[in-house]
Amino acid sequence: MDALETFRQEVREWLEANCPESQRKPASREEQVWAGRNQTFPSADAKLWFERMRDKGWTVPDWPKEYGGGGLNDAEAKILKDEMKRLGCRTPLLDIGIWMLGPALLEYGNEAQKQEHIPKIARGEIRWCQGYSEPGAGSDLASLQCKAEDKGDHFLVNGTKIWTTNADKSDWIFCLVRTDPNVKKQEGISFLLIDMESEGVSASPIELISGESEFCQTFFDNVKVPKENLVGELNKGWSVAKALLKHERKLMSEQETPAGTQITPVQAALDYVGTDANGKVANAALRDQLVRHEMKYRALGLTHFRSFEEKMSGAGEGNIPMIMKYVGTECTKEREETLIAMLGTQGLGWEGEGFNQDETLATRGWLFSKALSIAGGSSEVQLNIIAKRVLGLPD
Amino acid sequence: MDALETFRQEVREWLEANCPESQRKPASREEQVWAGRNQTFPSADAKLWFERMRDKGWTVPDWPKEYGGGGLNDAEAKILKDEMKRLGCRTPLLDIGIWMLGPALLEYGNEAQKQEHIPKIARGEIRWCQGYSEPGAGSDLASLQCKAEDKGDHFLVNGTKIWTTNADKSDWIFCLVRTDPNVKKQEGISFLLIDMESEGVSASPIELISGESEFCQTFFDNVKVPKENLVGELNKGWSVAKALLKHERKLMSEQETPAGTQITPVQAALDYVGTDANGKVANAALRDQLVRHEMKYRALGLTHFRSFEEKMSGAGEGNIPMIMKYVGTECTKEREETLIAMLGTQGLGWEGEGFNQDETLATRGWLFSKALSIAGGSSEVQLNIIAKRVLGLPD
Amino acid sequence: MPLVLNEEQRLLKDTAKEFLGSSAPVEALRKLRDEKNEIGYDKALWQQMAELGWAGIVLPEDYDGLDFGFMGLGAIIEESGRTLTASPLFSTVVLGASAILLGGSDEQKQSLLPSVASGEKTLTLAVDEYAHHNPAAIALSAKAQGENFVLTGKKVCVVDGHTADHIVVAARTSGTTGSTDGISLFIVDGDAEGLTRTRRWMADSRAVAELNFDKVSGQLLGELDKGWDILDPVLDRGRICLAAEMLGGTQEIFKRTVDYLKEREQFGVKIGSFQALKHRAAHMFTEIELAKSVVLDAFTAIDEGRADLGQMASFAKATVNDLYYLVSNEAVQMHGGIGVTDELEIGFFLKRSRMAIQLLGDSGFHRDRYASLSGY
Amino acid sequence: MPLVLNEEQRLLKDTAKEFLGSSAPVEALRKLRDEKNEIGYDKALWQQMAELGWAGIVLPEDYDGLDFGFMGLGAIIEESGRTLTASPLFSTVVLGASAILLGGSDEQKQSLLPSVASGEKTLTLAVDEYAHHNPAAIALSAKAQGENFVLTGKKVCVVDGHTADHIVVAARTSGTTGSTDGISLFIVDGDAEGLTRTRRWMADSRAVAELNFDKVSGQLLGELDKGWDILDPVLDRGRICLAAEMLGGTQEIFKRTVDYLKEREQFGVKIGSFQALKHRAAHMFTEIELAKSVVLDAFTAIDEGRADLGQMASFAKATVNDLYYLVSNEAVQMHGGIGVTDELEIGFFLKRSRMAIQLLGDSGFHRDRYASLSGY
Repeated sequence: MDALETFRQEVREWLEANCPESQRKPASREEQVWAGRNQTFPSADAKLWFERMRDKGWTVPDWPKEYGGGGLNDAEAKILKDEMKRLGCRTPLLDIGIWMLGPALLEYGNEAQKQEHIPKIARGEIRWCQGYSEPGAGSDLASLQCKAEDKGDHFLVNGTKIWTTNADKSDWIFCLVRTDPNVKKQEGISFLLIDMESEGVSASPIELISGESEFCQTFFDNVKVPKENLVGELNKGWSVAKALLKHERKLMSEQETPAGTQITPVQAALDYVGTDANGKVANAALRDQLVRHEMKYRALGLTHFRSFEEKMSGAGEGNIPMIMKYVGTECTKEREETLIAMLGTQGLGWEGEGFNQDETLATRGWLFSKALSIAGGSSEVQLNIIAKRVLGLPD
Repeated sequence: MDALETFRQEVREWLEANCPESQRKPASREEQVWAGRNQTFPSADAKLWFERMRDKGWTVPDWPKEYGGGGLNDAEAKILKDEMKRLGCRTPLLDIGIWMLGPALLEYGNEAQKQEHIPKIARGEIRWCQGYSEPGAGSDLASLQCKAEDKGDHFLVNGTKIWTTNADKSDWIFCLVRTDPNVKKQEGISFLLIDMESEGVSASPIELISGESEFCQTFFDNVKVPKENLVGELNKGWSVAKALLKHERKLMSEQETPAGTQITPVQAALDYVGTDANGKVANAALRDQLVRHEMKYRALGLTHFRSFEEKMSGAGEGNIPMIMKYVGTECTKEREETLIAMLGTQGLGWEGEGFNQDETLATRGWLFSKALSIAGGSSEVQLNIIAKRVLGLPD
Repeated sequence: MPLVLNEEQRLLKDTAKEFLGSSAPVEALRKLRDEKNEIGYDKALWQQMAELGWAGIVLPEDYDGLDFGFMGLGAIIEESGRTLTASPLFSTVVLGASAILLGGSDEQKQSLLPSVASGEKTLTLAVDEYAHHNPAAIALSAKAQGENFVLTGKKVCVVDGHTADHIVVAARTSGTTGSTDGISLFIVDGDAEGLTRTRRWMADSRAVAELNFDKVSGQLLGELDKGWDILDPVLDRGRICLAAEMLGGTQEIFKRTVDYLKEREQFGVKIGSFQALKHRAAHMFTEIELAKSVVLDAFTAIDEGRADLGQMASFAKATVNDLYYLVSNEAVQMHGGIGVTDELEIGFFLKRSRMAIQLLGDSGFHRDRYASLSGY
Repeated sequence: MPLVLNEEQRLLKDTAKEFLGSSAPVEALRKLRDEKNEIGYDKALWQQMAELGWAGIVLPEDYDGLDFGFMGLGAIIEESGRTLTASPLFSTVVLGASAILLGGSDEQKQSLLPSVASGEKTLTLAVDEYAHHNPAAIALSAKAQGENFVLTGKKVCVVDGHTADHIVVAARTSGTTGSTDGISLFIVDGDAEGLTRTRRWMADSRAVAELNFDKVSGQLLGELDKGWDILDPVLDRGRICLAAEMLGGTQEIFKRTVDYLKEREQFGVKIGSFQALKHRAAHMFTEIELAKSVVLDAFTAIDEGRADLGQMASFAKATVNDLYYLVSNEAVQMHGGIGVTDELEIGFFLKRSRMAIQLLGDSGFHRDRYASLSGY
């Protein structure tokens, strides 16, 4: 048995022994465990599971051990992921600090910043949010206006950020700010970390078409930010941002049904459309729509896997990561559309009696999914990037 | 009974009395009657029918009587068209002079040009072809290079034209030529009529993917063209061309199955796919493809009709003509694809035994249809035009 | 088959545009939603609509109607699709009154239609029993009891079903679920004993209800077991009118999207200058123009009593279903971030589009039906 | 389920690319077409391919094969799709030899497979009888006569059917047309008495034949009435290999189209700078990447003997059918005028795409099959 197989065996045994039964099925929104100064847990099992994983560094399995990570290499991390999936283990800790800021700090942060922030992220002590987009900017992210003026010992930040996910529940925010308005727009941007408890910071939720309001608009009114919170060089924030965006796109490409409905399109078809004497979904057009989607969805999964294998083996052209934000989010939108089409009018319930939770979650999830191909680099921006970077088409 | 109804009655009676039975079903390619110096007829009936229509001016029903036309107004011309369709009467004479050059000459030609050319078109004495596109120009028509130099009493023409339909069988060609290379590209173009028998003109057929070669490349090598053959003002040929192009697009939007197969997609489905116990086309996906197309095709027909009614009544926004080249050619391509999909492998025969004429015509027609969304302003150019002229989107 | 509106119809359309734009814009629907209005529409507004003659617009003059034809009603409904106006126009005039008119005895017509025309009474039609439209799959049973019938079973997604004064109910009197034979129509009072009506809160904020029948008394409408002959053309009228509403909504969000493309700047230019967006917008425009022709021809099929009414209804509904789906998705995407906020009204259209797609048959249902009616 | 080629497979693919690119480019197919070559492929080329070991690549070593697996064969076939190479590789190795291997007795294998591996003999499989692939709809009958059977009926679109030395024929020995029970497989000699073979000239210039059987003697392959159990996996191998060929063709025309977009100028700029074309090209690229994963997984399903072989075959064929359709149409359109000339090779791919879509099942067939195999 090779080292990886031994590792797999160990992981499997550890998970079997340590993951409480209640943590072995998908978490509804209420059952999720998020980071935070005042962290709360939906259940004792969730707390136990979080603490056990945290103590092994497996909230962030592939981060260095010295900063509270698990120190696993890519292959080991994949094994842990596979084994958790096999057993149905929930993600023990959710935080944008884990998904986005941490990797950026590991690459661009100075030692003091790493020491200060990364272990807290790994241990779920701080909940982070992201301040990139602005009301006027949209896809043209680099045109951002929120400014940070150098005031000697601190920056003075004024402006506003939009689509700051859960800003009203977060402890810190990482932001792109304009530190030089007189140069090419990408060249005057810096990357700042800001404590949301600073004076002058406020966040107000934006209601979405799905009825949710996890996005906020965040305002900065003469906010003083210590100089040590600058990540990377002054006016070089765009490089950090690009690295981070790439990461965000990868995450979004892997995003599952957002609102957590438990019913699949196939199950919905069988239950809500019904089958004919041959066991075929009774409506031929819906059945064809369903199978088209199921193929696309499965192709996407295989392509994720192929990308991993190419990375591991060094084979292939390495283009897959460039397409996955576009393909993944479009496929998720299609999945949600397929699901509500199968559910019929039961997939369009909003609230109140007459609809079970899976049904209303399907409605909400469908509506929420519309944001996926807009946020984090719209599908149009992604296609531009593929045309330019992969196909080499001229500007 | 109003005047139009009386007219309809007369037309109907005349057609019943004068259109030979053999001319009351669609013409195969071999049965078509084309114009030309050395005109030939596939049958005595075809000749009779052509001559009767010619003598009434109904080869060009809405052209002025003084130039050999029928002198009908729009409503009367529509009645004649409807009645011919009702009886299944063939078009008595085919020529690009009728479809394109005639209307342009009526608008832009001087009296001498009208007198010289229009009656000959109406009477089928000259077969025309069109010389617009050039090998390097494509959609960017105005970049044409074929030049006509002013030599005092004549122009000296040098260059080449491509996609000159049936140039090898035509008597005259109308051309766009560059008469001033030193101004904005649209402003140095003139519209010339050239006798194909002039010294220095040659045409060689281009074989298409459909196996046909009705398109030619035409070469001009020091061809002398009399000055009186200039239509419109010198260097103002672009206006004539635009008017003509609009006309060409309208024609292309109305183009029926090009190669003249007699089998419809519905019939093909019934005959080649077969039906189940409920009389439904046996393959659900093919049936769905079929009905989608049939709806699109019918919608197109209704839209043609609506456009006519809007024009007659002065209602509506008059935008329909702007979309019909795009919609019509895309729909025809879809129709051909649908047809061969229904025919299965019998819709992919090329030649030889094993395939009846309808089948091979379907193959050829499918391949030929690919040119429709390229020629006469590609679909991409059409969408640009709609975006700009109809929607008012910025450049 | 006129495919343009005549002068009178155009005037009517202009009036509707003006009235609905000022009296019942999309904000009015937002208000109904935010205050969780149980009725689901504004009764005062409906009175005004009735005073404009809209409640009786297609009814014969004998029943105090204007006998103006469905083409005119369609023009109004198309405008109401632009404003997403909630009113009983569809449930009462298109569905309920059509059923009474096509199937009712003189007495039934006399007793109900004038009060519809005046705006006094509202009606609706109860057909579906599952999450997908399937009018032959009727299980709700009606059994004779003396002069009347008693109905037992369930109906879902009944438009304005919890407020209608009278409900035309499709029930099974013989045969088995799935058969078009053996269906009969009944008129049931909204406040009849044994009838439980529950408003359902849908994503589109419009009122539909679930109705539970426990031995509810109903009055036969039309012939016993032959209800399908009435139901089928009534549903077709409904499908065509719904298609008109959807076409109105589609045009409205398309217009808003094109306006946004002209106004929003990104990367220093108007986003409407990006060719990819231009082509998508231009393509949508062509699809809208095709759909307009189809819907107009479908209305002439009603007004001229054409034999291909069923085909045209399925043609129109399938066409507009797919169109509204496309354009609503593109409208959200092209509006970018603000497109997914509740503040922007595009979301209201997106939600309505999907509900309207489901009501009276999705595209698969109608393509199947169109093909069968066309003999393939 | 490896979704990347291993070192050996990559080498094989490179060899195939080089060999086919120089020995059998698209011009070779044009030549066969223009000279109306009756055979439909170049026999000398096939000998060279056999010498490279391709004829025996998936056969067990016992029969002089290389036992290299379908993943490797797929790599070769994908390359042959880029060059549109005409050869009996598909008919002989993929279809015919698979049938013998999966269904044959030791004697049958011993007598046929080594001569396949050497390139000496060609095989094929005759299944379809109509213009649409439908392997259960077999009417051609086989009746016992002494030791052997006699076959009567017709087969169409038999790949290389007029030249194959032996033909595996699916015939009905019991049951009715449409039933998968009662089908049996037979080996028939190409020159058997009563067999009439007629080459059909198709748009894609590749060789298929119509076979007419008039009491033709055939030798049973596998069990009587249980032929479906062999036929089904043989067809699946065929579908997956055909999908590989189609994927190769798709990538080739996509590459040529992108190259053209970079080189062709219109309105003073490269047409590849037009955003609408960029987005369409980028979208196609993503679809190609997805399809690659599917086809690779389908090959592992063959090589690993996975239970979901049927699903994977339908998944791959349906996916690549739709992809080749899309990309071939776009390739023609984006090449503009020259795209529709016979001079440009794009037309050869367009024609081949449609033929390959029809062979062994169009997308509707395979989506239906995939859904049924998936239980819905």
